[in-house]
Amino acid sequence: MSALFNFALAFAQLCFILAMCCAAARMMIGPRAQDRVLALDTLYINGLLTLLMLGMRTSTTIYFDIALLIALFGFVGSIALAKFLLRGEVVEP
Amino acid sequence: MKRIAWLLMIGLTLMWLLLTGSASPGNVLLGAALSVAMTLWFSAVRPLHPHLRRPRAALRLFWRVAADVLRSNYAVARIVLGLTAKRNVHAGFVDIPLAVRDPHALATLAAIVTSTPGTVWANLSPDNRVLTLHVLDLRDPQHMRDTIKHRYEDLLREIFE
Amino acid sequence: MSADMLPPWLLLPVSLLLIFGGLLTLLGSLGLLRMKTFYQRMHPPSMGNTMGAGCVLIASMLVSSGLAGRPVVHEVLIAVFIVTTSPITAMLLMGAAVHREASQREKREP
Amino acid sequence: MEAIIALAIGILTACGVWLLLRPRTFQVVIGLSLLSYAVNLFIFSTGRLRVDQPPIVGDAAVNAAQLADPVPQSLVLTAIVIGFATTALLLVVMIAVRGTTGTDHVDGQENEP
Amino acid sequence: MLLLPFAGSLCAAFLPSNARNREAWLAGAITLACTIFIAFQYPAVADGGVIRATWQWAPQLGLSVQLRLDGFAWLFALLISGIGTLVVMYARYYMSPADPVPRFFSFLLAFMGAMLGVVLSGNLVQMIVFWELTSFTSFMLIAYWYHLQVARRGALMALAVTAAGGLCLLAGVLMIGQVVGSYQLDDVLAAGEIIRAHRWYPAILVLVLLGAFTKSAQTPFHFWLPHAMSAPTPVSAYLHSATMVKAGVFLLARLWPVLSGTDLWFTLVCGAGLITLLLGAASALFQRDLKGILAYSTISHLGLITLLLGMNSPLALIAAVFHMMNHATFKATLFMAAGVVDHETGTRDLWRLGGLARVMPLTALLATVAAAAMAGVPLLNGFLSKEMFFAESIFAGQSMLVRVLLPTAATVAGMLSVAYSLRLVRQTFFGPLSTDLPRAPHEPIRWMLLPGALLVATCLLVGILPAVTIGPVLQTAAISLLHGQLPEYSLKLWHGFTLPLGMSVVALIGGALTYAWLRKREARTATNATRWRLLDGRHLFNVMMVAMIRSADRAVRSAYSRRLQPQLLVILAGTAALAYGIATRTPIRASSMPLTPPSASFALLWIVGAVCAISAAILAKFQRLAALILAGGAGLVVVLTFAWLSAPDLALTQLSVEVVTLVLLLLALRWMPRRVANLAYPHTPLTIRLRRARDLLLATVCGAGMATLAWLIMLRPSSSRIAPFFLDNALPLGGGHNVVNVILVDFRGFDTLGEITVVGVVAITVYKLLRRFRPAPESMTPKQLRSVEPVSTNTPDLNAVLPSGVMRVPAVLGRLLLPVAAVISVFFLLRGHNAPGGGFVGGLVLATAFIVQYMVSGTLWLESRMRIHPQYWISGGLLCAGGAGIAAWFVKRNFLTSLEWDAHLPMLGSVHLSSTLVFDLGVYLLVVGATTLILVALAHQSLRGHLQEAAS
Amino acid sequence: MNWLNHLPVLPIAIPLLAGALILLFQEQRRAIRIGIALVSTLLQLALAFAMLVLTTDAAPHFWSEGIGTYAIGGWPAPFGIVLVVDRLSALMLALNGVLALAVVVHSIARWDREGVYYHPLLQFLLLGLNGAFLTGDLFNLFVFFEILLAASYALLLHGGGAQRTKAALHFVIVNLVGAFAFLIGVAMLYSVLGTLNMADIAVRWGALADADRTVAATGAAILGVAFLIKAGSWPLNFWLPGAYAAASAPVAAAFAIATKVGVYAVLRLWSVMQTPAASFGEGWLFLLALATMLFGTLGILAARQLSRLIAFTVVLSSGTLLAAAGLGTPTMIAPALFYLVGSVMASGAFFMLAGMTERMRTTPTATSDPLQPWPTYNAFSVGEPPAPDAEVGIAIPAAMAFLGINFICCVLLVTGLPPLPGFIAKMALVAAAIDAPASVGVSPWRAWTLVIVLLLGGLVGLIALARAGMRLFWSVTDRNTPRLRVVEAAPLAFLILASLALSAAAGPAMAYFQDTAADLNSPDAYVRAVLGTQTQVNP
Repeated sequence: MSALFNFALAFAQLCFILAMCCAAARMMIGPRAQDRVLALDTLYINGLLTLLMLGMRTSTTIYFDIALLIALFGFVGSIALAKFLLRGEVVEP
Repeated sequence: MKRIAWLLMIGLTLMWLLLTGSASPGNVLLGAALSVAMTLWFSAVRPLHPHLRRPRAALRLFWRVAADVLRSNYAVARIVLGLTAKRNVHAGFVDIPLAVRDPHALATLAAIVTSTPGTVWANLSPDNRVLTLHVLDLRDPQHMRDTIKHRYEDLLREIFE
Repeated sequence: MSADMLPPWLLLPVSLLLIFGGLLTLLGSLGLLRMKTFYQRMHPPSMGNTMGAGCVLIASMLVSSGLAGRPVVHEVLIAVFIVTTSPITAMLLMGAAVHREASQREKREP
Repeated sequence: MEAIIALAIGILTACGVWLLLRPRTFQVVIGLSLLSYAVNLFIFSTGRLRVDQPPIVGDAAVNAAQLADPVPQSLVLTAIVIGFATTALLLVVMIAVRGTTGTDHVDGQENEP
Repeated sequence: MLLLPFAGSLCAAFLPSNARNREAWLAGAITLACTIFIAFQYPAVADGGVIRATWQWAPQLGLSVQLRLDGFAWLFALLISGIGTLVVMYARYYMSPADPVPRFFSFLLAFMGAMLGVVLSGNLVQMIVFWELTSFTSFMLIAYWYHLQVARRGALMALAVTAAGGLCLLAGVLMIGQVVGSYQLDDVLAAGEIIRAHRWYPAILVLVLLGAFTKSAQTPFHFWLPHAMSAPTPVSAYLHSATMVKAGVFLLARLWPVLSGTDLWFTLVCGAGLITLLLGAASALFQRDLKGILAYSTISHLGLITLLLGMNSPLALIAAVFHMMNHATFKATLFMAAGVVDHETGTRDLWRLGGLARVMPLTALLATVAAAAMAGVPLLNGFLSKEMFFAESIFAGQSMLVRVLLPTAATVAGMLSVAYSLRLVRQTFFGPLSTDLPRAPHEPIRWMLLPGALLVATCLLVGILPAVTIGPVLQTAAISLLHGQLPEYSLKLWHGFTLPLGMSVVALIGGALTYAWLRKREARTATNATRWRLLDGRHLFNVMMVAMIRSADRAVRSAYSRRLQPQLLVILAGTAALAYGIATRTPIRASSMPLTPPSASFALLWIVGAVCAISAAILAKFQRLAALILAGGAGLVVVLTFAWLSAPDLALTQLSVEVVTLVLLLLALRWMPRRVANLAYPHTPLTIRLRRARDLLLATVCGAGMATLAWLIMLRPSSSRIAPFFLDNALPLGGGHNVVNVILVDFRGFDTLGEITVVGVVAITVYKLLRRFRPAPESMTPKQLRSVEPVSTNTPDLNAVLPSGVMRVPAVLGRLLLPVAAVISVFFLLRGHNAPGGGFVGGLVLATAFIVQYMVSGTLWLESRMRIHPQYWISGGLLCAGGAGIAAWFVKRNFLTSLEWDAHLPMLGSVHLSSTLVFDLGVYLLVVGATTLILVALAHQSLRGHLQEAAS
Repeated sequence: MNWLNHLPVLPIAIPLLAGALILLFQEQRRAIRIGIALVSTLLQLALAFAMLVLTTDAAPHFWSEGIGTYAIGGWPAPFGIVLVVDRLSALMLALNGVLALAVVVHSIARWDREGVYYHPLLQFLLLGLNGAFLTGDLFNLFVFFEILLAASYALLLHGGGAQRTKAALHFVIVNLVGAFAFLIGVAMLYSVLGTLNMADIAVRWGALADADRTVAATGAAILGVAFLIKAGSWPLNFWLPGAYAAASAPVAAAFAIATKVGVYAVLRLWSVMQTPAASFGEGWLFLLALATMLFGTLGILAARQLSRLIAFTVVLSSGTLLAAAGLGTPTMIAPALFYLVGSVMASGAFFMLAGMTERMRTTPTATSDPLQPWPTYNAFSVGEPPAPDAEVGIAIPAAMAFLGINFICCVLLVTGLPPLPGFIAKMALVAAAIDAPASVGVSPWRAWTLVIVLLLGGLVGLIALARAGMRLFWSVTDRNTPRLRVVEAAPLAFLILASLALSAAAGPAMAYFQDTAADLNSPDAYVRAVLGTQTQVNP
């Protein structure tokens, strides 16, 4: 059973990383800025999940905090970019 | 005189307890103190507070949304995998007249819409009367409107207004 | 102790959840890669955001609860945060997309 | 693992150096941040690589040899922070130069061929 | 005694510039005092005695200040101070009221002091010190009338030449010091043989001679002297008669016992002297300028002295000394007379002057006598020394050639000197009275003539009764120079009909004839003069100067670039080459160490990273935003790597830094010019392609190098010596589970203190810089704002609870984030010691939350409701962290020692407090403050743009 | 408590706290800010001299062999960070203190009102310098380098203007690259030596296997590059003339010692590595140094603007020092140190002088135009500094005479003409170089080239400076006598007098320097003092 668990861990991790690859590819080809922003957002979420995988593998909670931080602030970059695209400046008067 | 945001305080204290993962009295006290301090400190920049009328309705809404999320995930997965090749998928915008006004209700609606794959919040008219969604698989707009209005909006108004 | 000496009745659902979540997330990103227009691309990743993340979080919750021997639910926070923050991104992105499409269009035929 | 990290360092360095030699300030900034990634990884790698053994000691006495070397980690932390600060400074100087000279060339004037 | 002149010069410098009399009296008093003082030292030195006064200076360097007064020095000192007195007296009346006298007298005194220092110093290095001082002060004196360009040129020339000589001399002296082992004059004088035997002797000799020749204007270094004539006449009278130019020959005479006596010496010194003698005399003959004649005659006389010194015979030495004195006396007189003429008539042009004897007889008389002395007319001192010179020239040489050459040359020189003396006197004072003079000449006041008169009197005295007047003095000098063994010589007017007498007669007559013959072709002398001018080095010098500067400029431009890219190229390439060169000196064997098993996922992860990095590098030029996003992706991959390789703290920190940096870059990007694909070059020219290829090559090399280094390092087992200590003691001694954090706040907390200082400094720098920031006009409002969508370019209303438009709903969610993030940041801060986190991460979290608020609700709205005072946060953070360090002092612990308190609170259990927590709190505060300051200062720029728009 | 125990850390703690305190006060409250800055600087000077005395074995029971150590946080030597005060450190500290006092006082006249946060930044600069001189830990040295760099970026930008900004951009970028080199070098050293403490490095360096030694040597070389960039050695110093010429007068004066930090680091490293061949000596350092000297000389000759010229003299002095170090003979070190002290004070004074003579031009240099206050003021509640007023304060009499005399002194100092210490130093250098082939067995041609370049540099410098001086003081074009206030004139005189005092006290000074050189040549005492101190590890 633990074999299944380990397989599941490895598999999920691989999935997430592959997902990151897709996102990176999208990020590279674009074609437009908003695509890249979206890809970055996705990249962050996948990174979060990868971290959770690591955490489960080592059965420690230390990676939880990193995941938490990504969940909390992974979007900041995205919205900053989006706002830049939308308004031309990140912070308006 | 602005009301104190009890909801926020409680939420923060809960969060603190979850984070630290211990419920010792000292910890509780510390968490509560922190929450109060932060709430008061930032009360100026959060001028309006939500107030839940019907918590039970909120619970109902939650289950409803969960179900929809499951369903739409399945649908979108099919689309991505191209299992719907026989039927051509056409995405499109749909305008939905809104009755709900409370900003938090709107925010919740936004969260719901966003977290159900297949629908994205595109635009809200400046007078918050018309909501524009982008739907991945738009079969008939009217059905979409009804879903939003009856499945979510009524409950939201029930909860927040 | 490490995670794989948890009782099987716990490990089985965990594994299934993991595999399922992994697949969903991968699908989502694939969709991001395969869809034609930007608006279509907006949708698939949210699968990862919701179900994928949800599954993995539940799994992780189970594991850590099993390890700790008591319910550990702080992964809920992550879910809450994701749900709270992703709308902002989505709205702004859509807004930006609409706006830029418009400006590009008017640039194309003034 | 070691090989991957080494390659990663190499690639990051190469990209950073290439951008560093470009004439536009923004390119230089991006290059410097890539280069700082490379350098951080390099410092980190001098502590050798350990998987899943973070230097967090439990109450029980641990075999120190198994845990990752904490010293490079603390060095990298300091390096990250300082790098962050200097990048911020560089950015601001960059836009100041852009504002005063009207160009984003690193020399403050276009002296291309 | 030596200090007196310097002190005088100092207080002279600060007298008001119109106080001529006071200045003059001061200077006169000082100089006179010196003279008398020196004069009274005579008995002590009369019979070879030496007065020494020594202070230790830097014994390790063999430096000591020693005043050493022997006969020769005494003689010179007397000369210097005596003539100094006269010159001061003369200058008092010469200088016009307009001139700023203080500078003049102060430098004059300083110069005199330096000169005295040269002659009195008993330590060669000390002598050089004063030597250079004379160069410098004379520079100031010559350039006294600095509004004249001529004066500046001449001064610079003099300075350059003499200073160069001085440096050569320095090198020579230092070599002597190496050879002898001491710089003390006595020791050096004692060590003559050693030096002459040493293999460095030629080098030493050449260097010393260079020094001496430049100073006393020997060919080919003579050219500076005539151009120094643009100085006020008293200066010329002083510098070129008694002092400055004599320093060189003084040095030669000083070191005569040490260096002389070899063929090399003979050839060099005699050669130089001979050439100078003839050349100077000849060109003196063709000068139009009164002072020009004197200058060249000085040169030629100096050549004569050098020539005498060059003949390796004691008698010649004595003759040289004798002639030094004589020359000093009559040349000073002549200069003064010239000065008088210049002063009274306003011109020094020989062709315009004439017949002044009628209007100023006394001056004429003095000048005539002095000139006669210069020409070597009997009954005058010049005659005696010249006789001795002739005599020596006969007996000096060994080889036949020299035997013939020297006397004839001497005679010719004599003739020439007679000729130009005649010319000088005749054309100035006799003949028809010239009419077209700028000023109506008349006899100057007596006081102006008195100095000259005194000197002429000395000439006569010495000339008529040498034995009684000059004899003993000369003897003293000679004794001190030759260490006693004195050759018998006689100072008599009449030696009987000897060859020297004949030579003088020939010289006299020949000179007269030459002059007469010259008169006839006066007209054509101009052309001749031009021919002579070729030998004058001024032109040469200027050309050299210009060429030097030009070439320097070119060299610098080639060895240096104001542009950045070459610099970076050099640095990187140099580093790479250096590392390669050293690393490949000995092959590094890859030691076999168990490697970490690779993982496919990790490889894939880094494929992502590589893709991001490379495409960022490619896109960074035209698609900045894309490059930014891609770099962010690479950053995320780095974060994951850290996490993967068990460095959670790094991952956390890197992550939060990533986010903040991204926002920063965006804020800055708004001010950058839009870049569109390059229009200037439809196809990139070859040069650029080559440059790109070069850069690519370098980049690849650097990357490969870094990769190899990392690989090699990771292949060898870890040899860390301090890590185990940290791992073992973090919990027992540091009181924390998270070793990294314990290192950061406790073991190596000092680093962290410094690091946060850097952050704070940078933050206030950013603010300081942006205060003066003026954005480029075209980027004042971004194009999106100018475009279709109605957005709030005008200031938003501050009472609205929610922003209007797109930001309405996001604002609701975003504001919810602030308190949450605040609590989380405190969480990170508090638990940092035991698990990943810490003050830095916490601070960044809070700062990010702040900036999110700025994003969702706008600057004005936010700041109208909530004030953040970042600089107080910064300062508070520093004080907090520093205070946590200092607190340890009060319990007698070292700086930054961690202190713990365990408090037991009722019903709360024990509370564990530690000073490291306070320290971390400081970090937290500072990071919050600094980051917010940076971000907000940037964010305010756009606000500023709006304000300026509103203003305009 | 016994403050003497904490002596080594005070030069770091004081400016830190002072800077932080000054930040608390508004710009308008100049009196307090200046007061704090002055007090802190004076304290640092006093402490530095106290240490100078202590390092001469004045209190052997207190500091054995005149080397004081201080374990930060009470952690023993190889593990924690240790501050070490040996003769070299104390010397540099004292020099820094003297210069700093002059700079602070000088800038009170007008410069500190050209922009905000002048005094705190200056304090932080001092903090960085003191720390760099004191620390005995390689990575800690990096941190202090960064502090002083960050502060110097800020100060370089002080006063604003396009010129400064452009110079600052290059300055920042180049130094960032230098910082990376530093980090890489440190990391490599750590990877094979497993320690960061310099004394420990000195110990373990000998016990390295060949392969490891190669890695370490490479690391050391890369580290050396970082130091050389800081020290302004050709060809790594293209940024230097621009930056120093652009900086405002007191800042440039303060920078005069900043380059010497690089030299200090090179010396320190050379001392602890103890095998010059491994890290520096193998010729390239000497050749680079010669190139630097030549470059500086040519630059002096070619420079058209006084401040630029002085910047090149800084290059020249750095080159001279490096050459002295690179010749690899202990006998050169003491004169080099003498030269260092002299040249730092000289260039400091010279920069100030240049700043004052700037104002002789009828058109004063445009410093910066006042901007309209913008919201950040009230947002951050930072007061607008009062506009610089040129006419307050007591003007000194005979300004021109004063400037002239000081100019002469500076020229004498820089070009190494008597009687100022420049001459003694140069003479000592030349003597040592002449002596070197015989005594230490350096290849003669090296020694002689050094001699020639030294003398040549002096001569050329003299000529160029004389020309500059003529252009400056004697060009009869329109020129107005500047009103010099005592506060800005006094520091200049102070520096000049200090250097005069140095040359007067050449004997004892030289003795001290020779001891310093001996210490550097055999770091045993250093190692013993650092690793021997078993400070109690607090429970």
